[in-house]
Amino acid sequence: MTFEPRIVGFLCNWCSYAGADLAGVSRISYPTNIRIIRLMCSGRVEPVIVLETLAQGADGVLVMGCHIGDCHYISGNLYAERKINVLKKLLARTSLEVGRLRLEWVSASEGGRFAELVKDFVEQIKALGPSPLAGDKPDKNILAGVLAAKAAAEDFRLRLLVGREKTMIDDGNVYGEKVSEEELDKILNEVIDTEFVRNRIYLLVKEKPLSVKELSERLDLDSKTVLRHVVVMRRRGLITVDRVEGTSPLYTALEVGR
Amino acid sequence: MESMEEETPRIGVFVCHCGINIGGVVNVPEVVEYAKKLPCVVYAEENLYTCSSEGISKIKEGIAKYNLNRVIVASCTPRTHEPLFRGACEEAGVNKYLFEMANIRDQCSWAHMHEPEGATEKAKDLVRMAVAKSRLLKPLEEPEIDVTPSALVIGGGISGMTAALCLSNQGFKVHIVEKEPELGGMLGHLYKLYPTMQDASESLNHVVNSVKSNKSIEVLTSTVVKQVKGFIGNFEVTVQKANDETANFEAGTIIVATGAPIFEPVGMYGYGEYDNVITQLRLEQLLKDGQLKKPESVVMIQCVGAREKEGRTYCSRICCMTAIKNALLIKDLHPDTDVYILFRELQTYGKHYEEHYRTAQDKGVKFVKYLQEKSPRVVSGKNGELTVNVYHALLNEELKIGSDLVVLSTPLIQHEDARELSQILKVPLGPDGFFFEVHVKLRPIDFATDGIYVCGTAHSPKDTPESVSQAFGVASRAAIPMALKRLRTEAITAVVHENLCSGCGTCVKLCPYGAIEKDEKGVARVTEVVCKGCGVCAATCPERAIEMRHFTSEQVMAQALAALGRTSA
Amino acid sequence: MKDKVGAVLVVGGGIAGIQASLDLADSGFKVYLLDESPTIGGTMTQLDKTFPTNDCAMCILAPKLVTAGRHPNIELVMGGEIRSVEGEEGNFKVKLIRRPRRVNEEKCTGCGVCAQKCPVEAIDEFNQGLSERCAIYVKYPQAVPLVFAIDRDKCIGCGTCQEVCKAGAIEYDEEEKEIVLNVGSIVLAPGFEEFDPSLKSEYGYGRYPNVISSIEFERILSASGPYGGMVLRPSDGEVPRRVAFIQCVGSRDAKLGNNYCSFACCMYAIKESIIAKEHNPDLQCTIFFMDMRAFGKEFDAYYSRAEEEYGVRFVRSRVSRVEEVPESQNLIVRHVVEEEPKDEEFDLVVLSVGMRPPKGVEGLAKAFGIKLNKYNFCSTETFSPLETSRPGIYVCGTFAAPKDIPESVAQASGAAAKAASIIATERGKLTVIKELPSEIDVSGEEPRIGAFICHCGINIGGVVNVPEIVEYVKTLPNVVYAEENLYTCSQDTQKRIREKIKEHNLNRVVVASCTPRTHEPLFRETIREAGLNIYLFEMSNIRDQCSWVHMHEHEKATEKAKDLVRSIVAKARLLKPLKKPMINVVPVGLVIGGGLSGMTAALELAKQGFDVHLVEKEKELGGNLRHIHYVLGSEDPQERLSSIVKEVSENEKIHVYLGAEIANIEGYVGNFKTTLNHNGEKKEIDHGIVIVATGAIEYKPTEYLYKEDERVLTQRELEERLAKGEFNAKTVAMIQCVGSRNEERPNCSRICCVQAVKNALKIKELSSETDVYVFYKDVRTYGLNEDYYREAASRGILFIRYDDENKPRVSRENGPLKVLAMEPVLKTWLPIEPDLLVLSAATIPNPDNQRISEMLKVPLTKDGFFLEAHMKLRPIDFATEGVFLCGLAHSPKLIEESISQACGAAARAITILSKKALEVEGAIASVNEDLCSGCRICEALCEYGAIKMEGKDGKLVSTVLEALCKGCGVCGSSCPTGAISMLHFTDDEILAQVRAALREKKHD
Amino acid sequence: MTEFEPKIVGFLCNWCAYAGADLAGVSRIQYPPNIRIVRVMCSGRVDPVFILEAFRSGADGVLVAGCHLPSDCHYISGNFKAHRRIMMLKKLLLQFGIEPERLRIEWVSASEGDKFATVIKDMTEEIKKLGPSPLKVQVEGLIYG
Repeated sequence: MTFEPRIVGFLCNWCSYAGADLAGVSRISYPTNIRIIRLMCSGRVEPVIVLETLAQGADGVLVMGCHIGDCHYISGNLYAERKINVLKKLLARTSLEVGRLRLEWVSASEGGRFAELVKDFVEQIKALGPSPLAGDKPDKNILAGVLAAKAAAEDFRLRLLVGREKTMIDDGNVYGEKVSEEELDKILNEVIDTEFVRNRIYLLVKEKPLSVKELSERLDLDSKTVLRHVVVMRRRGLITVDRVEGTSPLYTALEVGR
Repeated sequence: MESMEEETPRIGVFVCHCGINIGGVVNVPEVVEYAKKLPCVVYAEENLYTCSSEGISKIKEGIAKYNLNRVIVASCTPRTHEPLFRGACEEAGVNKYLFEMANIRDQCSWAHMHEPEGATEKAKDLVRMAVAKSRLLKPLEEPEIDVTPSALVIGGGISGMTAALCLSNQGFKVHIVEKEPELGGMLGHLYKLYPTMQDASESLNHVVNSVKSNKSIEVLTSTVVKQVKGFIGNFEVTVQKANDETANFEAGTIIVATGAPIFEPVGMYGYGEYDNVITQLRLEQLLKDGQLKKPESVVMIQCVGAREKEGRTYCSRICCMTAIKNALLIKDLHPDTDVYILFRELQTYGKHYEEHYRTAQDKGVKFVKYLQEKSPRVVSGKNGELTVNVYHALLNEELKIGSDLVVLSTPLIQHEDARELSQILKVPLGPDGFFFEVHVKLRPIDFATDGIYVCGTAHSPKDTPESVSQAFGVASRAAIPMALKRLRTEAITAVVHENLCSGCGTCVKLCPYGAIEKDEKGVARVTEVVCKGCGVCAATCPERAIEMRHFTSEQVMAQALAALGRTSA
Repeated sequence: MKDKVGAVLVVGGGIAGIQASLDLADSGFKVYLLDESPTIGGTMTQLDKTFPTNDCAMCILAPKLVTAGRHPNIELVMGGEIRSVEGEEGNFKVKLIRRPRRVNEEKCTGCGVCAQKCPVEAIDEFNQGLSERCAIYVKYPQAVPLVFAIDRDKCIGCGTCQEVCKAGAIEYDEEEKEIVLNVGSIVLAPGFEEFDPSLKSEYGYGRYPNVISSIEFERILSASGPYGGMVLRPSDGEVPRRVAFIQCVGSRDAKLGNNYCSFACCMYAIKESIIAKEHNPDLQCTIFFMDMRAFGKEFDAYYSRAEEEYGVRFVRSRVSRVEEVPESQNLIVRHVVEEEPKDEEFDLVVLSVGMRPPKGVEGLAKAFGIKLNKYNFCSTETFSPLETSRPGIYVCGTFAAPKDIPESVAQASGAAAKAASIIATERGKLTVIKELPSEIDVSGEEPRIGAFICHCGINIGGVVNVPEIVEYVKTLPNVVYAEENLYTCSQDTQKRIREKIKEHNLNRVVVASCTPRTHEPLFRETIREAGLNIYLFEMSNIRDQCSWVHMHEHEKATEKAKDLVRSIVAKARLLKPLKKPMINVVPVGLVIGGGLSGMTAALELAKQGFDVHLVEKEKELGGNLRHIHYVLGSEDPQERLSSIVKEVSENEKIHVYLGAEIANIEGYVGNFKTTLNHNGEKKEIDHGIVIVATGAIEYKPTEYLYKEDERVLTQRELEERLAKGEFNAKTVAMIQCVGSRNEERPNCSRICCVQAVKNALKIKELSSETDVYVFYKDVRTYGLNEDYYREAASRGILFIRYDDENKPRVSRENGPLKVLAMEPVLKTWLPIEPDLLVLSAATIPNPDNQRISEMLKVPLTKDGFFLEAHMKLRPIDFATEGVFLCGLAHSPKLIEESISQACGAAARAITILSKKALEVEGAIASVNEDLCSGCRICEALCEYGAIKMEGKDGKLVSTVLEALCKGCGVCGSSCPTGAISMLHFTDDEILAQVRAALREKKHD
Repeated sequence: MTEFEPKIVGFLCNWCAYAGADLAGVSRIQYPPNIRIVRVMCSGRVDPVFILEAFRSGADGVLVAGCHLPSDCHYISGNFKAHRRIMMLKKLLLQFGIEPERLRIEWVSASEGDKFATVIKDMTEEIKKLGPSPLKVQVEGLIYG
């Protein structure tokens, strides 16, 4: 049996969804693999939902919005772009292929383009093969990564930076200084790195208590860095020392509710 | 949050054949049977055309007969047909936001005409997704608001006054707020208008008098807008007079017509250093007052401080014509005076303008093209006589033009206090500093914020007829909601969970409609009537404290999981 | 001469600066306390415990921080940097700039929401980079002022903190401000900088993660440190088993040019090993040292406890290299034992880093126009240890030379005395006294309680349902008014509280918000301004101890908050107004002892305008100084002595009693009555304070043929001979630690090593061919005196170590003296035949101490020296108010140390003498005489001597000396007949609180 | 069924233990909400009567927390006195039929927020295991009878 990818599409109501309709009206055929979810704006795409969709085994996620400048809500697609950018950065830290997520702009008159993009994306996913998270036996390691990414996408710090990125680049910071894309990108990368690792640590010690050394092996990260994260996480009340075994304190996750 | 008795969802699914449009590809009966097995679905049927009057009555019957509280139609696109089905639900007593649609035609049967099996599977998935969402839907109400039939016009120049007159003629009350002691704006400083060479004061006085004598227009001079609260139909305006006294009034709509001053080119071409280097506006005043002594040689330099590499990169649109007009006026007064116009590109576009240019050439005005990277230099001699050195690209040599009057054509620029006003109104300024419309092509005089409009040179440099046209435009835009008296606004809006909000303000900054503000407790609050329901705030909120009605995270997630054949945790 | 100004600038907000400020402010001067950092507290805040008592540093420091922070006469100038100082003593104009904090100090409530939401993480310097903090931060949770600051280097300017700050305290556009202060004198206490151990590259600091500095280890030990008080190593978070401490890193190091000894490192290394072992008893601690310099009071006892009780291993060896084992990241410590190189493996290496002059010291010296010494510490002289080179500017703490906390504190008080004396005439002119309305009499009134429940922005309100609490409180008995506030501590709420008191005739006020430890004084002030007695206020801590610790349990937290508020309301109903007793002060001092310390203290008191009685049992003034003829340095002690004696004798305010003896002392702070036996007559003196300066004496050895052979002398006798020109010897042997560091007297006499080096150098100066041998256990030429040790060694003076097993043997066979000493390297007995044998005899307590301590009811140490109130932070106070201590009576010390202490004791005394009347705490013990059985249990329990037994109506009853009672309540809870009640914490009040906490129902 | 939620009364000295409890809050260290804190100036102030009254009024546990031995006490030695007293009282409690584990004395310094939280966690756990206090009324007779 050939591999038929399951693709979830998040489409904005005004341009891309209309474009998809137009493809139908024009009887332009494209593969049946996509399942479209209509949103009012591509800016509504919640990173957590995308990551959960991937964690649940979607072979691909396609987000579509209006062309830059065409957004019905003025700037929603610009925010979508930033979110997908962060999602890609997060995915790059998991072992799931970044290529399973794609953002495209389709106008209401681009039925053909829509169909082409779907075709292309289906090909792209077919080339990647089935998601390691699809089916009943998802790859545990990759799943842990994607779940850590999801948890990172729920984190205040990261969301705040993504939410402020555009304002800061457009209007400068509170000191009236210009903030460049590169600078912010650097900060964002740092935050993504730390949040991703910390969430991985959290999920790992949630399963069973682990030492810094064990964590460092699991994460393939030097133990000094792991310890620094552990220190911060302990201070924030995310983890605590479960017991000391030999010379190794074992850490365990604390329940953090909202 | 909505108060609603939690009812168990009872979903009815109506699958449309759309003649053979759907049924010809998708196995509709199979989809119907499939739908019946989905959780909470208590009824499913197929229709030849669900959108026909027969189909509509079937829906209504289904609701009554099976006590449905959710309805799904699987047919074409919600973009065109949702209102119709929503109406049917409403008539049958089901809140219209409890209706959901699965697009199995445009995005399924039509797109996969040669894959009936794949299309049928997809249609089932789409129905399953719709059911997953439908189970979580909540009834919503569309808020309705009254519109105060009065407008605030900020700026008493020709644009503002024109708009005001136009609105008052339609029976609306208008407040004009002008920061200067007199009405008139820039036009009050001009002498003659091109291309008619009509006296500026002549046309202006007429308008000023009409405004002053109009009972439904209240003119507040030496006054500025201090605060604007509220939203379309219900703006609360606070103004401050020169004596610091404040006054409040209500307005249904707001028109920004604050105009634009010219750029003062201090330090350029000896301006500010030599008395006989002046701006076009000053020249215009000298001409108007009859104080221009006969010059021997006048040199006009175009694009001074405009079309720069950085900063004021824009073309000020009116300067070329102004220069030609003033050159002609000088030539008329003193035919033997030499007049040079040093230009980069001559923008004498449109009706009558090119003709003017030709007339000027005929009358001996000399046009010299200069290059931006080799712009002219003004040099002063021992006795104060000026020489303008300009590189002539065609001759490939530097011309030295003796001159006793150098006139600089400078662009219109935004007022210094415009940023403050933009913050008061929560409307944006563009990169050039001018007020920025919501859509350059199709909504050139609207702001994203409903009920606020822009016209005249506040928007960008333009000449009088263009300003007046825009003024008529905004008057007409502003009149619509005021004429309607009541507005229904979006029910699909964002809502903030107060106890999760930390007040970080991210949403406030990113909402292009200014629909989110922080309340006295410092937490975000959505002004529902202003919210357009895009959901960007919800997807961005660092605390995940904002929920989008009708597109809640839970609903969207359920849909996505249903697409994958999984159920939400 | 310009007018004098009654204000003082104190530069440096560490423990020294704080102490100086408190003493000055308490004796009637306006103080500007400046620090570069955004908070006060200095290095001590980073310490975990303190030696030799192992007190928690923060526990003992925090109350001082709070007092300084709230003192009406201390103005904190945070983020200040001095630009220039003009003028002269009595009237300086100090120009400084204040770096922007970007958080409004008035508005910030310290709630910390900003830091929780800040997206930027930065290195936490307070934790020595072992953890992270945000770009908006406070250095540590107990910081004073508790105001956040923005780290502009790290802040990306996203604006989040401003958005989430409900108090509106964030001011991004704050700019550097220039300030000009007009002060009469200046105290410099800028502290020190730790030596940067990466400069000792052979130890691998910075390269090997498991080589850390002692201050980093201090943070690791701290319960509030990065590892939550677990001893872990930074490379992998494992618990180390073997820890090495390497001493003298950056000290006693000629290569680096830091010849001096850093004073505190030996002791802190011992302390850190003890504490580490307390954390983890399996830990093996090894200290690599050159000389163990445990010279302070009770230090040697601590040293031996470390060795014997805790099993800390001490290795006398200089470490040459540290290398990492790459696989394990363990460390090989290469050192030399008996000339043999040895390698030993450790899991963690701690470098005991020395002290350096503070950062930017040259600029500081330039701005103040003062001289620095060759190490860039502040230049001072033996007899003027507190004076800088510019009159009117004084120095204290580690800026003068490396020292430990008690030395700094004593010096700080001393500097305060100096700074005050030149502007004594201006006392009280710039301080503020608040006008208050008279108190409303609420006696006999039914309680009318007003309750104010704080949201604390979202800190409380985000967890606890505050409106629900308010509604609930309204239902409690006697509560007539309740409201919620966004911030109950804000200025406008204070106004509201006052209004509500008037409007509803409230006679009790309850605030449910944060901790009374920081906020009670504010609210007390508020209700007092509205005419209510301050004791009619109570506070419920529903933030620190409720909403913050139950963030995810909204309902339970709300229930708990209700219980807490109900419980405090129950107490509030029983509150009684209390008077703060006022005690008149006799503005006269008594100084016991006319040695250098006593005279110095007396002079300082007199200079500030107080009469002093100076009692000396000998026939002349001068004490031990009479026998000192040289000091290390250029001053002539005898010349100094005569000028001091002259000064004392000529001062009208000083009444000297020579050959006098104290017969009896009665009374208490402010009102002592002392009887003297003077010239066969009894004389009664009334005075407000006592300064004990009874000095100490030289031990008369019984060992080494002393007294048996005239060629055997003590150091003091040698010094006399040298001074008289009677010295004539070709070979001199000196034996150290005679009579000290033995079983009888386990502690070090501190001054003998310096004395030996001094006399040895003098010998070399007089007769360069004379051979001098010094037999020692450890050379303890601490601090800057290390220079002279080095000089002595370079002059060919031989220092030969001995230990207790192989003490030098002295014999006298047929004439010549013979000293046999074990050569530690060669391990052979070395024979020397000296012409003179000089014994460095111990300094032992004055035998009179026992009698005086009984009269004053103050304690002695086991050794017989006086025991101060607190070894670290109250080194010159006694637990008994109004009695102070200085000089050798406290413990052996050098001249400059005695002078500093004497000035300090005077400053402490003046905080009392400068007040006409003392206001004392109202929440104190109170005796119901009818119930008292006279059993004297309370008298024995009270540490402050605040309980006195008195005969009344034929029976013995206890009375509380209000001036002395601190209100701890120990007596009350021990009284078998229940005769003692603790005001403001009465049994009824506490029981009502307990019952109400447990029961919903009203319970009477 | 609702789980047994013990009520614990804590007598904390102002200078160390209370400050440590504050630090737990400042550091946002979470612990169970079962304790109700009564602030006293010194642990030495805690009269045995307070403790017995707390048990009588329905406390399932009583915690006395002060400054570390030997010398952290703000009042020099109040903690020693508290310590002796609590040790005696524990013996007495047994006679009243109260498990001595219901009464605890702990030393918590101003910098031990973490320790404070751990103590509360442990104690709450331990008392949960012990179940509700066996006496709420019968002690009354013993003390006041």
